[in-house]
Amino acid sequence: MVISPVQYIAIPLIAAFLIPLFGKLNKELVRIIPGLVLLYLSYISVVLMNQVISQNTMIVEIIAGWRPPWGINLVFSPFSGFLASLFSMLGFIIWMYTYNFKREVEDAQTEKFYVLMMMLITGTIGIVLTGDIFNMFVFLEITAISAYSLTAFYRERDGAEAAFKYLLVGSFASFFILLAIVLLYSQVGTLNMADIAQKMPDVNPYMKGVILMLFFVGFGIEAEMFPLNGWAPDVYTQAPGPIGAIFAGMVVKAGIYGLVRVIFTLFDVHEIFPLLMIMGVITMAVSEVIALRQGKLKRMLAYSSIGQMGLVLVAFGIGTHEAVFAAIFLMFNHAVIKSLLFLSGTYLVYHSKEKNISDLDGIGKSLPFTSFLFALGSLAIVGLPPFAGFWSKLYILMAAADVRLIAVIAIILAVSVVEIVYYFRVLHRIYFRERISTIEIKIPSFNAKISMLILAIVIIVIGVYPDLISGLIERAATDLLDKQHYIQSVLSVGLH
Amino acid sequence: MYNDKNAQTIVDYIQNFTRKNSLFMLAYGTGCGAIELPATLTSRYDAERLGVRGAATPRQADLLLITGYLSTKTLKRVIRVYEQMQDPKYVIGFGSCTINGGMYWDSYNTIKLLDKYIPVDVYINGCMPRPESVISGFQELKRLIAAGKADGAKKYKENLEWYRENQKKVLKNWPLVEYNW
Amino acid sequence: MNSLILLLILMFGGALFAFILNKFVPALRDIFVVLLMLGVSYLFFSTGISNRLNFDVLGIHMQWGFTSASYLFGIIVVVLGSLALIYSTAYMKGKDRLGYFYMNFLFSIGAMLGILMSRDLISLFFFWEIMTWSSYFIVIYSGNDVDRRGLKYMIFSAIGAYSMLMAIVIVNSFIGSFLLEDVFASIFAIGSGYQIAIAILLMIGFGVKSAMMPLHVWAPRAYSESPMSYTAVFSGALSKMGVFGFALVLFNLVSTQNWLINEVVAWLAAITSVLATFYAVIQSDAKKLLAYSSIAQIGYIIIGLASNTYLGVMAGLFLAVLHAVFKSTLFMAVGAVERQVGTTDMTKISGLIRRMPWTFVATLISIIALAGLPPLGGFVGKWMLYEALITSGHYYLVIMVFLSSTAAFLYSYRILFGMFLGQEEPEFAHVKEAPLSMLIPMLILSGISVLSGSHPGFILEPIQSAMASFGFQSNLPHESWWELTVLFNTWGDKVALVNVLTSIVGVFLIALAFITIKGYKNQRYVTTKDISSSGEIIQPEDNMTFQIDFYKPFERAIWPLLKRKIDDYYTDFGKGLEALFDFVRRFYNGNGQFYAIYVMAFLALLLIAGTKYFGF
Amino acid sequence: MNTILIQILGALATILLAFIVGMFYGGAHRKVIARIQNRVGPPIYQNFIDVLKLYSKETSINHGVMQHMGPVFAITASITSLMFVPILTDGNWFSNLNFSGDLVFLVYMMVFGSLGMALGAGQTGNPNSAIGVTRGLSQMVGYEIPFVMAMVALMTQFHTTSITGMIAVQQQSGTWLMFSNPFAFMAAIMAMLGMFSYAPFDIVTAPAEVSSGPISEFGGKYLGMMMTSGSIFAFVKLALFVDIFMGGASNLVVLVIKTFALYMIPVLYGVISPRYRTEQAITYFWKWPLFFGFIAILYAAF
Repeated sequence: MVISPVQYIAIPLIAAFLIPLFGKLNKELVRIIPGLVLLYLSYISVVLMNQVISQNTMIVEIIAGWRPPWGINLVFSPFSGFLASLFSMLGFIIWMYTYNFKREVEDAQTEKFYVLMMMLITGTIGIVLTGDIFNMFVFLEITAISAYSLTAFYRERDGAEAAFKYLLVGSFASFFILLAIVLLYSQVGTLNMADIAQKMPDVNPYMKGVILMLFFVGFGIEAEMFPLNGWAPDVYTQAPGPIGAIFAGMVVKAGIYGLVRVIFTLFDVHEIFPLLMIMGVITMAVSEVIALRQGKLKRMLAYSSIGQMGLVLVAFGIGTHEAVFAAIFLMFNHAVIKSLLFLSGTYLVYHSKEKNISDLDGIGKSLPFTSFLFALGSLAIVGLPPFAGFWSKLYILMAAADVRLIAVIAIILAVSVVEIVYYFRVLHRIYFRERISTIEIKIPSFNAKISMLILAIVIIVIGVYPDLISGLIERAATDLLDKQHYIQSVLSVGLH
Repeated sequence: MYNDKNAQTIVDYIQNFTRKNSLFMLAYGTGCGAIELPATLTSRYDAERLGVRGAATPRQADLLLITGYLSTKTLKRVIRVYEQMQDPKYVIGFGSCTINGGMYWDSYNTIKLLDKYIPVDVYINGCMPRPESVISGFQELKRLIAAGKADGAKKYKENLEWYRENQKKVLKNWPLVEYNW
Repeated sequence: MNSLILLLILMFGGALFAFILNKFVPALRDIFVVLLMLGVSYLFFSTGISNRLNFDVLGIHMQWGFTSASYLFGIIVVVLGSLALIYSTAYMKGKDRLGYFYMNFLFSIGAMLGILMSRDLISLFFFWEIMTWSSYFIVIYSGNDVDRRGLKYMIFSAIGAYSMLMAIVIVNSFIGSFLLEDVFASIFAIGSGYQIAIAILLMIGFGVKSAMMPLHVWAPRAYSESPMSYTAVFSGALSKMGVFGFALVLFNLVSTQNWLINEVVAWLAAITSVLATFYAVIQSDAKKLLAYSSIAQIGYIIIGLASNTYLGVMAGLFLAVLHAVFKSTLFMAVGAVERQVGTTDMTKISGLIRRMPWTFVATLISIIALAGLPPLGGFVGKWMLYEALITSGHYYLVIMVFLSSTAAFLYSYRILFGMFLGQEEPEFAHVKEAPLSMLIPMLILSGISVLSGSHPGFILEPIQSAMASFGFQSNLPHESWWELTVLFNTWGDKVALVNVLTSIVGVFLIALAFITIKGYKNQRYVTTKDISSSGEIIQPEDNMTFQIDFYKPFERAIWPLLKRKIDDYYTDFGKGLEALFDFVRRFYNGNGQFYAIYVMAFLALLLIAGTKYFGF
Repeated sequence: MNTILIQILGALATILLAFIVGMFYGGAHRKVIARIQNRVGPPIYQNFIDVLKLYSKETSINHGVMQHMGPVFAITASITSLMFVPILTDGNWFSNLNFSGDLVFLVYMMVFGSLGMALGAGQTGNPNSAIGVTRGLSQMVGYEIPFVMAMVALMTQFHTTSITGMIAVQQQSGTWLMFSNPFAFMAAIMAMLGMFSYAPFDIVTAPAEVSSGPISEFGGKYLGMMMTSGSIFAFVKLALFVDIFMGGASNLVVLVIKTFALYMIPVLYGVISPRYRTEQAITYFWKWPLFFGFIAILYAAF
């Protein structure tokens, strides 16, 4: 079988639809097939990334014989490919975690869960890989719909409410993006992103501004930008634990990908960068500050996640090569670390109804392994060496310093202090309080332990030897910033 | 001369000279007699010219001056203080009360004769003795010291059992630790 | 393999291995950590200062290697680390979570070595943070976080570290390199505003670790609540990292014309030392007393460094070494008392001198060194400090130092009296001397204190080469530093230490012999219950020791200074912030409609503002 | 060998001189107080008798080795300080070790004895001793500061920290330092009141309050040694002040005159004063003396 980017979309989608059928054959297959699919995706990620990096090209996959700019195409560039690889590998790890997750209570719903999860992953991968703006909207909708359903997965009142909020705000996002696409199409007459980018200078500046703002708000909602992120904390809290990890690790990243792809490649207007940065700073400051006052673990993680996204936006908003590098590095780090936090945090509050942080008192003795990994994740996310988070934060600061944004540096660091405060408060509770809560604890299953351990090892290895991955990220950053190369690569496929 | 036990060597002579001319006095002011001491020590009679000065604690004192009657309650403190003083040490009984109980002759809880409990080198009688008498008592003590005869402490050590017996007769529940000298 | 990497791998790998070993074979843990540390010490001493290691991470050029300055601090770290670990094997016996403890212990020592071998700012910061969190984990080791001391430590460390990081990235943005030599070489080329900002930010970072006013509020609790075997390292070596950083900043990043920074730092340090001394005086817990005392002592060190004279810097570094020696001895001694008696509250214990004589000897020697009395090493440091300040015209500064060190006599006496002197109580009759593995480190360190008093040359020699690497050239006679026993100031005044020692020891021995032989037969020992008490008869159960409100009159004299603690300001500030945060939190009111309105409003705002400000 | 012997003999002579002078001054102190109180007072040699008697006491009681060593610390400090203070300016008499120490060293050496003594007092377990020690140390913080300020002022004014240097300065200029920097002299003199611990600063050994404080458990030879040490120490302090402020002394007669004149200041100030409370004593030193010290440094520096 020839490996091509189209398999990223096709295989999981097919698998998603076949899962119920296999479920008829054997219950266990329902659980196993997603894993196999994601493993295969990880495999092709490695192959394709290797190809892309070693040959210094990007793979443009034409679907159904329509060449760009007319047909739908998939672009496996260093940046999108990097994210796609990240998503598929992270997806595999999360699948490993979910394999036995809530098996005893949720058996009947397993099929639904995996179908939705596969769709969610497909959607996110689709967003980053597609080279067609309308297609991106479609994948965004796939992602959104499965995300709504997964939010309400437990069929509880709170879950339904969270899903409703998400739906409410998410439909705004869909609407704005669709409107923007329509307006864009009316101006340039094409939906291929490379083509749009090429024709963008011809667009009426006023129209350009309006479209950009619509995209900005639409993707901003998905990217959890302040003040559009009201849905996020509820969703993170109510969705099943591993789904929270997927949200933090993939869905948001896909939203950010959309935002930066639109801003950097399609429009390439530098006037928007300060706005991006300011919104990033506000997002970061507000959400970290709120995270400090949270009493519930998952809400705290959710706000922390939003804060990190704010930091990513700041880095993109600085806009230099170094900053973009830092932003992508942070996206990677955050995906890994926040997944670890969600995965381990889920077990820490497994049976807790309220998921209060105070339920964690003294749990370090009962759940030493999980607590240790949570602690490790906490140290990493606040950017303490020798963990992965340090390097990305350092690079963002360096990038900010290079353009003399001293105030931004100060705010980032002040917010980091806040971050330290609330993470260490949790750690302190985990390790140095007497356990008074009577809530039953849940020992993680073996596969869950392995999946968390993999994430932890990644964090430490990247932290001690960041050069392992910096080459990839460097290429991704170059790719994002080099608009002409993107246009040429995509359109040249069309010309042949 | 060489075999005379009472003869003093030159060292003894110097020692006794210093001892008699430097009396650090711990005045145990139990009764009304304490009022005479300020007069003795201050401008009018000025005992300091004789080398007598007050000492604050028994460790520093050479001379214990007991100025009046001793009840059973104060007796144990006096004994305690006396035993804490370091050799050589002298005791002056001041006023009639220390000699025969004085006006407390019939009292049920005062002791009559101080000498039964601790060795007294010099008594100053009178009720009250005037500062002049006190000074003459000091002089008498100095004379005894010079002659090497103020050996109350030695007597106490030698006859400890007898003193203890007397003390314990009065002091029913014996509060003192046995002294380790 | 390069021995620098080997050093770090041994420390960090050993730390992890100690943790794992504790899970499976707890019996071997103690031996392992001590042997590991001794091995690392050996490796450290065999690693010269010429060894350099260059490599790139993420496109950032880094360099490792010791300079003679960091080597000096490295000696403190490994020697104290080894001794504290030996001490620790007995001190921590029977406590739980020892794997955790030793792992973090070794982590922090490894991180300190890492800091010292860093020749670039990124690895400096990297190891700095490792040191911070590993020490944090030990600070909260003992359990419940009373008044959130651990968190306070972490917050202050984070503030310090991040201001450091800010300075680092700003420096890099100007110079384009993190290497210390590049930074030192071209720092003066950048604008003086940025230059001062960088210096201040870095000094905030180092000031937190060295517990300088007003960044010291974490220190008393953190020092006093971590296990004493670690506090010995914490106060002795870890706080010296701050001093090391100060030295880097003051000598290499602040131009000599910029006397104002030196002056401000020196005055801050002086105020620190005076106030901390006063606080130490009114403490009744031995550990807290020592904690405040540490803060005060580091104040002297920084004054010395900031005086920017040859003698002053030498005094600062000498005091840094010596403070590591005597303060860790004191913490160890207090730890020994804590272990043998169960408390360090001086209002509860007294009269241990005959129960724990060797601990007393170690404490006494260290206290004499601390108080700066001749003929021990503390005097040498103090003398050099005073003379440096006087000869360089810091007239009022020297008064502050004098005030602080005179008031230091008060707490010096307090700690000796509180624990070892006073009434010998029957309830402490069973107390035994600390085990040998706790005594030996204390006595070794006391020996150094003694030796440094008459022959400070053996410490001054490495200090001198350290100062050469800081760019100070000697203007003092230095042919035979090992035998250096005469101290000079720049006016030519001197103290001949051997004469001092001879005089003191000679007179002391003669007088002691005289007083012992004179009347030897009639010399009596009596118990402390047999004291002159105006005739009152003290029963064995009566405790007559005067311990509570020990320095009340002094407290009354200085009460205006003690009225309000700096800590209170921080607490108020923190409360205000939390209230503000709560206010911000109302933005997310949980109502989906509001969120939808936010989205619309935001879009509207963007569309309106976009035309105006973003040029569409 | 010969020089060492001479050195030791010289030291012994100095000690003897200091002891005799100090003892007589102690007697004079008592005599002066007596005369002012309209008494005859003890003979001027009374202190010799007292010390001899104390040494001839038969038993001596201690509570442990630190108490035993307490007076030894005290006398070590006195004698070592004595060794480093120039007694006479002319000739080589009594020069001992005075070229190997300076003022800063002396300031510390003078504290050594009280701290050692405090340790001895501490071991007795007598609460009065501990109270006395805390009073003494607190008071020391009070008077050391103005004293040190005066010293720093002089050091900065004449660019020397050694006492011999100060004497040389005075011999060169022909004026005493008490006139060269009167503010320093004022501060130092007021600090000296505290150093001598006579009334109103006799809070340490206040017999009526804490039954003679630190020394309340010391008797016999211990007390004798402490009195010896005290006499020597008084002489050291006076000689130091004479050296610094009054141009030193060229021969013994001048020395006695100058020291006696200086000695009368605390004595006379004491006899007319009641006793301060500890915090009053501290704040006393931190008012005018501190002010004078401050001015003295300004005066010296500019």
